[in-house]
Order: sequence, then structure tokens, then C-alpha cells
Amino acid sequence: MGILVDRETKVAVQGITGKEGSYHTRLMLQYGTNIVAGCSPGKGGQEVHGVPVYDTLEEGVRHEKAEASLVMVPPRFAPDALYEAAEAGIKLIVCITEGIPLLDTMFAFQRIKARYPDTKIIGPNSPGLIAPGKTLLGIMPGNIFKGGKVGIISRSGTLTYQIAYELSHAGIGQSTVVGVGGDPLIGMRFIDLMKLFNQDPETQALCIIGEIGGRDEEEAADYLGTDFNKPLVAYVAGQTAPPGRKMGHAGAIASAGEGTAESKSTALKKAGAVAVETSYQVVEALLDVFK
Amino acid sequence: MGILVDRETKVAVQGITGKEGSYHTRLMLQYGTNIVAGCSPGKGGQEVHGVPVYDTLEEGVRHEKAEASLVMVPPRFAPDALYEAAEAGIKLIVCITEGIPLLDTMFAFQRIKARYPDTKIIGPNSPGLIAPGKTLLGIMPGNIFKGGKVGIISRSGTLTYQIAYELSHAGIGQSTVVGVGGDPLIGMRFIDLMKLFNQDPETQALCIIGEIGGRDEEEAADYLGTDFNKPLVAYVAGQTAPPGRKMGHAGAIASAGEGTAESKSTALKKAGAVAVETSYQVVEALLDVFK
Amino acid sequence: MKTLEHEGKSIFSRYGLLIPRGKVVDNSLEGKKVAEEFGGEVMVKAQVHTGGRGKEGGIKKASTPQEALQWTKEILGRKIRGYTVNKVYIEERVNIEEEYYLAFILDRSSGLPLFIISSKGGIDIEKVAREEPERVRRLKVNPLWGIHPYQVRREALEARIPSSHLTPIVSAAMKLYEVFIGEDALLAEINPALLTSEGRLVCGDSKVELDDNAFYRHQELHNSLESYQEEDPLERRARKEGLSFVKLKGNIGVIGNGAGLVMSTLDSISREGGSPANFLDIGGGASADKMEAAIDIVLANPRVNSLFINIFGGITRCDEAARGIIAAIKNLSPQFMPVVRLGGTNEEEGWRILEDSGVEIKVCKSMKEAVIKAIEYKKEA
Amino acid sequence: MKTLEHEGKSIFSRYGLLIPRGKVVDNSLEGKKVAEEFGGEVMVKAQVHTGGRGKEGGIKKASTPQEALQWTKEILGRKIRGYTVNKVYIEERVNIEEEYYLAFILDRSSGLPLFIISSKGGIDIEKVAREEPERVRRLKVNPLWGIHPYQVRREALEARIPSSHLTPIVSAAMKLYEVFIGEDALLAEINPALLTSEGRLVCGDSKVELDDNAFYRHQELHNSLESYQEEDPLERRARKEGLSFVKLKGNIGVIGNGAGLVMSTLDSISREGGSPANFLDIGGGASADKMEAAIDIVLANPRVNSLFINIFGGITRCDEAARGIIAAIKNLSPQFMPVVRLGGTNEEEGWRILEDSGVEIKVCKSMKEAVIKAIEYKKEA
Repeated sequence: MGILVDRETKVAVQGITGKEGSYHTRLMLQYGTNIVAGCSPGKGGQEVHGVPVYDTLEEGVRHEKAEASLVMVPPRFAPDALYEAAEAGIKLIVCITEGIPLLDTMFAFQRIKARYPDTKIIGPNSPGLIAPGKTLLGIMPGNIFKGGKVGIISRSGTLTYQIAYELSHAGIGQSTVVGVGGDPLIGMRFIDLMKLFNQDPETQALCIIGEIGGRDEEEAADYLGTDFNKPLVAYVAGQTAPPGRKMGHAGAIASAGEGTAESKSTALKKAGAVAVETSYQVVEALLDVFK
Repeated sequence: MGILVDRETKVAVQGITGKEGSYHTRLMLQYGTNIVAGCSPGKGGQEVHGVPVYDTLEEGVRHEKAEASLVMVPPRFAPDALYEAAEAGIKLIVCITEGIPLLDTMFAFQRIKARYPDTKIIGPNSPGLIAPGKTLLGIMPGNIFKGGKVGIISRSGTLTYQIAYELSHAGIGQSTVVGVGGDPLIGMRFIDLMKLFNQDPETQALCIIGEIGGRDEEEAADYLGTDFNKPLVAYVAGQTAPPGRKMGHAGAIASAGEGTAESKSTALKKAGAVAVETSYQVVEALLDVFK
Repeated sequence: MKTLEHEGKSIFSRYGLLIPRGKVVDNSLEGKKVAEEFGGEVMVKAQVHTGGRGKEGGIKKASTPQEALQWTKEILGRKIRGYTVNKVYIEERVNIEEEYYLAFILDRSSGLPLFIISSKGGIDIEKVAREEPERVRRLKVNPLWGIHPYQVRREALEARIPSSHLTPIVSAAMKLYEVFIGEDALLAEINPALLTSEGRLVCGDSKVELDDNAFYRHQELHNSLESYQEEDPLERRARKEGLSFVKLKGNIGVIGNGAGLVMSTLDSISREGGSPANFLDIGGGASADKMEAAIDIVLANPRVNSLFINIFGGITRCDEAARGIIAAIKNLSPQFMPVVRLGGTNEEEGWRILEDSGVEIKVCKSMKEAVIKAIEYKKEA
Repeated sequence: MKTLEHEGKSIFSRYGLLIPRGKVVDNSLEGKKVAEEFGGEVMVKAQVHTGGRGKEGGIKKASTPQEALQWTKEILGRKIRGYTVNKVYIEERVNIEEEYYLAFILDRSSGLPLFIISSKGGIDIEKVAREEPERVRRLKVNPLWGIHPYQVRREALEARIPSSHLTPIVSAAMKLYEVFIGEDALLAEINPALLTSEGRLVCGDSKVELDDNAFYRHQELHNSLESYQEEDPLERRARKEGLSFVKLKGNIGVIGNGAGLVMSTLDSISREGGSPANFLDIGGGASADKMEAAIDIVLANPRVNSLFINIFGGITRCDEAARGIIAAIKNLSPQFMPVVRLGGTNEEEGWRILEDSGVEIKVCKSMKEAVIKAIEYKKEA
């Protein structure tokens, strides 16, 4: 199995009747994801691509035993979806929604942590995660991934696809690929996922795709220096980004003097990672690892 | 020792430089209470009746090892005093203050319960508690109490003094007397204290002084019918109170059909208590118990 | 402190809850004018601090401005459950499809806000709970978690509200919680919560109880409320003096220190065959000034023909209390002999002071004796 | 979104924080008039979206209305760190006893509001933290517990603020937290927080950053803010088109889908010796309309002499993306040959469509090749 999810993982889609929700439900079903339920208030009793829809997620969990959920609702309804999922007993919540007010995220994380400490959240503003050939929870294009032995943790969407595509072409498959989300406040962070990859027998090397802003890469470097025991290749995007400017999404912003691509790369290098300077060097570095 | 407190209990007074705080600190010291510290922002370094004053309670706990605290500050500062005491590590907070907005009390209780589940709170709007001959935490007139074997739990102030006075005169001393507070939302309730009295070897009988409003007496009756194994005499004041009217303090109000003195007395009687109809029958009933 | 319907609705409206257009009037001509403004079809509603207005003829439908005038005239000045109607609320009518119930109340037992929702509104919620319990749901709200739409949806569906009505119901419930927390309410109730044929949720009535202790946070609002003006004048005066006073139906005036002690005094009077005229707690201290105000208020009740002062001396000693009582009685010289019972700290000195004062007082040592004397000593009516 | 000083102060004031009287003016005569109104002694402060105004001559003391006129005249129109001063804030002076620092900031690492307090204000807090760390305290606020006066007192005392100043400091910090939560702020800073000789705490400056994602909750406020008018005109246009655009200093115009991909494109260009003119993320979909707007914005920058479009086809397939690119380029007919790199789903069909289109495009298959071509293909300036 991949980390966190496998072929059997029973998935619910929150906001399944929406345009995005319904579209990606179809793509995920095609990929083989075991979507057992959807929810959408006022739409209970309908079906979306054969998936039963409930008014509340709690019914989806009760009747269909959903274990993981995908949040695909507009930003102002997303916090409610997180609370609902946590209370319904969902153990892995993948929040795709972009644009949630940060204090909403902050309160939701704190409340869920206090009351349901075992609930894991990926995102918000995450493309989801994929265990290639097994299951896909998110909006990633499944066809470009290939099963294999490299784990990927990334703060980016398209860049991850780009790198995974190149890896697949070069014959390097992926065990699990996780997009942690592009927001400044996210649930599972690099370090949380590194711990899972560290214990995952399928994963023989890890690739981290970082960005300017925050301290996730620095934390990863700290962890790498202590307990992590697999080869790690890292690329941190944004070496040319001017400080103080938001690059595309909310989380990608470096404050003066800290959270720059350079400082992050340096920290990772010092801790023993192969830190490369362009995305296309990731493949070379991983080929080196497996030589 | 009494329940909750004994001669050695180290007490801090929050609001010690206020008029009430300073006055009752003197009375408590005279009674023998081991007051080790007081706090009052901006007054750190002073002394009140020989008790060192700190700017923050945390310093009082750190330097003087205070274990219990008395809250004697005006209503709008009282929630802060509760939070401060809980975070400082105080295990028993006795809140004398009357007139705290109920939602402030509600939030304080919920937050403290979530973060410091072992912290006990008595009150708000409590006259405090006394272990006669040992220690006094509160504004009760110490001289009318007498050490002995009857525990008293009461929602009232003066009425408790009246009954304790009559008991003392009749030769029936008290182990510990606790005023739970006259507010609709209180910390320790009848049932919580009954559990402590149940285990207290010094207490051979219990006297409950109830009032209209709420469900504390009914809860006490439920507990009495199951686990409580000492004689219990109860008086519930307010048999003539018109429903829907607040009698003196915020907690004493019976809603239509529930929380009346009659329904409470009946519940207690059914559970095996001796429920009397006037305060002066309490002494007779307890004399009967010890006959 | 309880609000009138229109006051509660104006609070609701500030939080974004929908209310019908409405205006308060105190004469029938104005009632007509407002009805005209609203297009003729209006509700005419007595504004009084009591429930059950409908049954007592305090709520009427008018189909024309002239009818509104007539109903306003008929309702104004009327007595509803002891409350005189001084103001009437003229409100536009809405197209009602369903009547629901929504409320938050501070629950004493759990110490939490309790959310109550029912698919049957417009009548007493306790009655619905008894007769159709499956249509009422209660949810204890953990305030650290908050209340969120999914909880309202779940409870609404469980209470058998159709899922097509969820959106306006959820929105209203969330706003009502904001009212509850934001205004320091002990109760915030919408009953009926009207689902209109346009699919909006409109507050048909309001019931709000505010926490007097939180007055300082909402001074502007509290001062604007009409309620204080409508209490019993003696109760109003007592409140101003800082005394806790409740008028009862009997003839024995009672003053004591401490709510429990006063309540137990009333209990004892009833048990011994008497009938108390009031509850009056002077609180701690028992100074001569407070005692004087207390006696004055108690005696201002024309039914009172006996006076019983019951003081327990704790920290305030009985000798101090005795001096206060004597000073007060000297100043007021009541027409009948007060019964005074003093007990507690320094009681013997207190008794001596009372007895040596030269003032006509019946001094009693035990409560039981005092109660019996107070019943005997009533002035012949 | 960051506010100007006077905008932040007006927010503070709504929450009960004290601010000096002040007025915004855009001409020197008005500056004089306001100074007269305030009694002559005023501060004249440039309103620009950048720090360090003082050092750049953007903040001046005036002792007479005439001086205020002069300073206003001198400051208006000036450029401060790239920002033109269009407005000046005239503010009354207060009697300063101490300058403190208070702020709440959303801390990414802990995911919590961070309270920062210092006994040294008026200068950059990071500098104080480096040089006198004992005078700065940081407290992570658990939002479920809240922040309470005792915490502020404790941190203030630890930061060496004298206990006689606690009351106004505590009150201001509590209100600042309300601003932070109530306005969806990412940063709410008072620096300096002026303790006046009258013992009040007055906000000497304001620094507020609001969360754009929470716009819908604060529409009135956000619409009233001046900040949007002052961005680069191209950035403003991009925002309106829903594109994420940041102007840089080079000459190669870059368009891509996905923030990470575009950032990595910029990284590659720099590494291969080129210099990017901008960051532009068109997001998902890559429709012809969006592509056209993107190219138009990139080419509107006169420094641009090369265009690099880098698209990874995921769910949106490369063939769709290719058709969009061709339509956009046909409409705009740029003066130099665009380098297009397509990769991912259906890439071969995408390449074929581009090559068969008849439009002048250099099609590249790998990113590295594309980057090198984009550097080579720049139009001779």
C-alpha cells in the first residue's frame, strides 16, 4: 500500500454535486479510487456517477463506512466540511479547496486537534495525493504517474506533475505522491509525511519539492539530520523570487531574510540531501541515487 | 483534614489589595488560614497584613507554593483571575465574586476543563468553604462554626450560617461546610462534593441546603439513591417562591413546573433523605440521626 | 432582563436575521397610518412582557388600514396577564409556508448553550416536546468547538425539516448563535420561525433574555429597552436602592439578610399559617440606611399589616445590626410593632440594644418563635 | 493586503484603541488648515505602502501651521522606496513618556496567532530582538483558550515594562487581539505604542495586513482601502483578469500554469544566464481567452523582448492548451517568435498542432532546451 491510502481506502467526496466535485469524482473513479459516498446538503438520495449522495457526511460514514474524505467545496463552506468530517470520524481529510480565510483554517485545525487528535488533514489548497496504480484522492492527472519506489512530497501542483512525468519517463516510478498544499497554514507538513515515508517499505528514496516561504523545508532538514534514513533529493522553487512578493499562491512568500529558496536549499544540503537548482535536475539526481 | 482543604493548605488571595480582599484576608488570618500570597497587578512588592503581594499569581505560586486561591476581584476581572489561577497550577479555586456575566463563566469553565481537567472551582458567588477549627477560605463568619462530624453543602450564605450556628449550639459540630455559590452556573456541584464527603472519614452525616432552580438537588437525589452511604438531611428553601421570579440571587429561580422546592424535596425524600420543611427542623433531624 | 417582541427583533435584525417590516405605535391613528404604509395587510401585536398574547386577544390580523386602526384601538390599554398594553407593533404580513422553531438557551445542568430546533413552531415548544418528541431536537453546543452548519443540518433533518429548507434554516441558526453569544443572552428564541413561500426564513416572533450581569458590555442596548419602565413601582425603587425585592400576595412584610435566609423565612411563615407580603433581601452589611429604605419599601405596600425583620449576624455583628434597625425604625415610626429576630455573632448584645432602645419592638431569639409572633402581631385590618 | 497608516488607525479606533486626532490631506493648504485646527503642533506623515518612511524624510514634525504647510508641500509627490506620496496624514502630537511595541501576527510554523510585546518601540522589532532580546517577549496564543489580561501582564513585566504602565498596555493588547480576529488580519501591529504622560496608550503608527481570502466578510472595509489603486498598472490588470502576475527586472516574458512550475521556470532561466521579466501563473485550464490576456499583459512591459510559454498538460491536455496558445498568438501577433514548451498528457498531439498551425512558434520538448531557446531568441533591442 501507499502511505496513508491504498486500493481499498473508502473515500467520500464532500461537495460531490458541484462542478469540480462531480468532474473529479469521475476521473478518480476511472483511476480506480474506491469512492463510496458523496455528500451535498439538500441533494441526499441522488447519485453522481453511480456514487450515492447523502445530505450529511455522517450518513455517508454510517451507511458506506467512508474512512477518508475529499473536501471540494467553495472556500466559505470548507471549514464546515472539515468540522463535519472530523466529527463524522473521518481519519484522513484531503482539502482541495483554495482560498479559505486563514483564521478559519487556524480555528479549524486547533479545534480538530483538540477534539479529534488522530484526524489527519492534508491541505488546504492541496492537489491531493496519489498512490500510482492504486488510488487517487485529489485532482492530480493520474495518467502521468507510475508505480514505483520514490516518494514525493510537494508544496506545488503542476511542478510536481512535471517532475513525476519526467521520472516516469526515465523509468523511476512513485510509491506515493502527496501535495501538502500551497497555503501558509497546512495540516500535514513535510516532516509528518517524512515520518510515514521513513517507515514505508515500498519507498526507497524521497523527493521533496519545496518553495519559498515558511519553515517546512527547514523542519525537514532538521528531521533529515536525525532520524530519516533514506536518500533524499530536494528542489526548492523560487530562487529568483523577490522577497515580500506572493508568488502565485498564498503560501509562497519569503519574508526579508528568511524562508528563501537559498536558505532552504542550504539547510537541506547541510542535513545530507541532494539539493538541485532546477526541476530537471531532480531526475538526474534520482537516477544517480539508484545507479 | 476537611474535604478539599486542611490547616496546611497554602492559600493565595487574588485581589488582596481590594477593600473586600484585604478585609477578609485579615479575618481569615485571624482564623488561622495559611495565606501565603496575594496578587494584585501593579501592587507587587507590597504587603497586606504581612502577606506578600505579587503582580501576577504565577509569581505567588512560584515563590510561595500556593495551592488554593480565593478570587475576590470585581466581576469584570474575575474570568481573568480564573484563567490565571488555572494556568498558574492552582488546584482549588474558590470564586467569591458575585455578578460575573454567565457567558464569561461558561467559557471559563469550558476552557479550564479542557486544558486543566484537574482544577476544581467552587463558585462563583460562593461564600467559600470552612473546615471549622482548621481553615477558612472565604467570607464566612468563622466564629459560628464548630468542628465535628456533619458535612454541609449549601447554595446559600446566611441561611447556612444560621443552620450551622444552631447546630453548633446544639452540640453538633461540622467537618467541612461548603457554599457552592448562588449563580446558575457553578463549578463543583452538590454531587461532586457528596462524593468527597462520602469518602471523608470525619463526616458521619451530611446536610444539604438547597434552593429553587436548577437540577443540583435532583442530581444529589440520584446519587444518594445509588452510591452515597451516609445519613442525609436536606432542606430546600423557596417553597413559597413564585415561579419565574428570581429570589435574591441569579441562581434562585424556578421555571414553570421544574426546579421547585417541592419537586426537589420530593426527589430527595424518595432517594432516602430526611427532607425538612423549615430551616429550624434541620437541627432536630440531625439530633435524630445521632440519637 | 427580557425584551419585548420588537426589541428582540431589532436585535435579530442587527445580526442579519430577517424580520418583517414593523413599527411600534401608541395610538390607533398611527396604527392606521403604518398599516397604509405597509400596504394594508398587517399584524397588530400587543407589546407586553408575557407570553400567550394570542390566546388573550393581543395579536390580530388586519386586512385593511381601517381594520388595523380598530384592532390597535381595541388592544391598546387592555390588560394581558396583568400587563397593561401601552404599545402595539404593526407588522407587515408574510406568506407563510411552514412554521419552525429555533432557539439557543443557556442550560444550567450542562453549563452549555443548548440549541433547540423543531419542525413545529408557533406553539409552546414544551407542548411539542411532549406530544411529538420526534419533531424536537436538542444539541448541547461545546462553545470551544462552536456550532457549525453541519450540526444544524443534521439536527434539522432529524427533526423532520425537509432538506429543501435547510439553507435558510442553517443561516438563521448560525446568526441566532451569534446573537446569543454577542449579546450575552440567556435565551434567544425564534418562534415561529417562518419559512415563506419565497424560501426565506423570517422571524415571526422574538423572545430574548439578556444577562443583567453583562449590562456593562451592552449599555446602549440595555438603556434603550423599555422593560425597566414596566416593573412594579416598588420593585423598581428597590432595584435602585440595591435591594432584592419580590412582591408576593400576603400581608406580612419580611426583611432579612441573605436570599436563602429570606426564602426560608417565607417558608416558615407559610408553614405556621401566615402569608408573606414580599421577599426582601438587604444583602450584607445591614446598615441603617439600607434598613430604612427596606422598611420604607415594605410598608409602602398597602396590604402589609405586620413587619418581620430577620437578621443573622455573621461578619456584620448583631449589635451593629441592632443599631441599624433602631435608627431606621425611629426615623420611620411604623404604625405597628415590628417583630425582630436577631441571631448569630454578638446576639446577646444585639438583644440588649434592641430592648434598651425604648423603641417598640418585639424581640425574638429563635426563628420559630419570631415567625409565630409576626403572624400574631399583625395590625387589625 | 496591507493598509496605509491612517487606514489601520481607523480600524484600531473602531475597536476602542486610542489614536491621535488626524486627517488625510492631498495639498499643502489643506495641510495648513488641519494643523491650525489641531492647534499648530502636528506630525506630517507620508501615506505610502512601505516602511522606513522616517529615514526617507517622509515623517516630519511641524510646530506651526506654516511649517505644516511647508512639510506637506515637500513630502507630497516625493518618491519613497519606489512609492509616490499622494497623500499626507496630519496628526496632532501627543506627550510621549515611553515607546512600546505591541503586535499579533499569524505564525506559520505553529499555526497560531503570535503575540509580541516589547518595552522598546519606534524601531524595527527584529533589530530590538537581536540587540536587546530581553526586552522582547513572544507568546503563542491558543485561540481556544484566548488571550487574557494575565498573560499580557506577565509578558509585559517579563519584557521589562514597569508595572505602573500595565493597565493601558493590557487594555490595548486585548483590543488589538480583537482587531486581529475580528478583521481577519495576518498582522496587526502598533509600533510605536505611545505611553503618554497622561498614562494613556496611544497608537503612534499602525501596520495591518488583511487576509484577501476573507474579503467577503469585510467588503465595505476592503473596498474603502486605497491600496489597490497604487499597485503597478500591469499587476492591477492581471489581478482583474484573475491572473497571478509579479513584475521582475529582466527581459524574458514568462507564462506558465501553476505557481511552482513558473517559479522553477524563472529559476532555470536565471541559471542558464537569462533574466526573467515577470512571474505569470495562468492557473488551471489555459483557455484561449486567459492565454490571450496573459500574453497581452506580458508584452505590455516595454522591457520584454522574448516570450516563453511553459505549459504542463495534466487534466487539461496539451492539445487543448496548444489550440489556446495558437488562437491567442494569432490574435496578438507578437513582434518576436514565442518559445513554447508543452509537456504532459497528449504532448505529442500538442506539438503537432503547434507545428502545423502556420503560426511562427519555436516548439520545444524539454524544459531545459526551451529555457536556452528563450534566452537565445530574444529580439535585438
